[in-house]
Amino acid sequence: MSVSLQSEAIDVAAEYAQLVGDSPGAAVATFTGYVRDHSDAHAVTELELEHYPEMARNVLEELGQSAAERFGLSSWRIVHRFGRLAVSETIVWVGAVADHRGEAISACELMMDTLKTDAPFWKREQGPTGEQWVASRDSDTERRARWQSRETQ
Amino acid sequence: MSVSLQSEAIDVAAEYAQLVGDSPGAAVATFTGYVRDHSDAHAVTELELEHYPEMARNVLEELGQSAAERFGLSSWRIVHRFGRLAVSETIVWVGAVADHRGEAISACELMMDTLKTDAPFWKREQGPTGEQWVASRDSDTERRARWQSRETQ
Amino acid sequence: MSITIKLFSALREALGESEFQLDLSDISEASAPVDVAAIKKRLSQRGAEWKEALNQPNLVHALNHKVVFIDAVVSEGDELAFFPPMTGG
Amino acid sequence: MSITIKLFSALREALGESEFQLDLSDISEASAPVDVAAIKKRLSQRGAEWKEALNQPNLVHALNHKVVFIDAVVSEGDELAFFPPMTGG
Repeated sequence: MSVSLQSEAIDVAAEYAQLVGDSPGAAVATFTGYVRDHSDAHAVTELELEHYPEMARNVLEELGQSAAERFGLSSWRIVHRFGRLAVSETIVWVGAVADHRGEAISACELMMDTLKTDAPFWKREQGPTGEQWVASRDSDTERRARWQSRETQ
Repeated sequence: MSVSLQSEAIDVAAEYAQLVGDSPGAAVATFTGYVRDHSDAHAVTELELEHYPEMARNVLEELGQSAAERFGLSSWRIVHRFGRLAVSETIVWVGAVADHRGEAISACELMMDTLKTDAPFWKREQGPTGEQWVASRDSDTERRARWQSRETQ
Repeated sequence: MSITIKLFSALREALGESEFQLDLSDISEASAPVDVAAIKKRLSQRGAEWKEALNQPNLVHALNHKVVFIDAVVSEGDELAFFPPMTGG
Repeated sequence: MSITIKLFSALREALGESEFQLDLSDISEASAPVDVAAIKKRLSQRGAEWKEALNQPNLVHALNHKVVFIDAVVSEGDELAFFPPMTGG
């Protein structure tokens, strides 16, 4: 039931253990995002994540709580990094615990889809040809919109 | 890209580390199922999982490969236990690595939905009022059917 | 002709057997190919419990580790399994 | 009346400022409430780069850490941020 904004790498095993705790629900879903070595057509050697700290914390806490209510989660966690990240490093981790698999998996998907478009983080890619801000994707906006129209499954 | 059928508890952290390896894709989704302390209205104190070993291995390998093709996975893993399981123990773990989050998450969901209805395992619950075989659920059959009609997202 | 029969879960329990060889020399000499339906019919002759257990509506049959329809043709040395719907995961 | 303005990402970079106080005593004395649109207009008077940066089609504005529409009313001590669409996760 918590959010972490951090510059350090995400310890996925420790996050998982803490999420599940002593008495797990029946269903635990997680998602981890990593820095890719490419973006569309060009190579990426490093990523810088700028963020708006106070707002990011608020947005992530609200979206975690919203997913928890919608899918009846007994536990959830969102970890997002900021600062300079090398290729193959973790960027984001979300986890959800529920009574049934559908809820746990959908909650992770909802948290990720909402986070992508609503949480104030901005990626700046560095590559052999220079630096550039990452443009937002229409596909992310479309995935986000699904949650407003779709019935809970 | 592999299946494990085992009587021992699932080491989720070790499975995750092995799935991701040295060069992760951008998106890693996992699902873990645990033994619940209840089933519908009655209490459960222990679970016994019977299975058909040769067929179970075949079915799980085929469904992993099928998810890998459908969602372009760079790596996947399915671990399923058999034998006697105490409450709160792990039953099943699936993991998928893809280039994008939608594919990784959907692959986990597909693997779990298909596994529930197609893999030859049978749960027998033990509780204060005796033992009984778990009945299959219409909701599982319905979730399974979605994948035949739904477009890849 | 002989095949291996396997039974699982509630079916294994109800019938008290998990695996046995079934000799089908007599029916395989007929002109029609031997299918799963013919084997169900043969096993149903073993008694009322067998008839009841093998004719429950949700019975699943797997031939050589793949779920098949009732008209699947069975050959020498095949492994045919009967069981209730799966409940793993 | 004074508020805090914050700029992020490409906007911060293009305008060379990340945070500053903006005095709105003159416009807040008028009868109409001061909204985000009025502040965009005021900041656009700082020069061509400001006008261009603040009028890009996808600009997002957040008032006290929540995304708001352009007609949101701004009060003394508020924090108003401008930035491009988010690209985290």
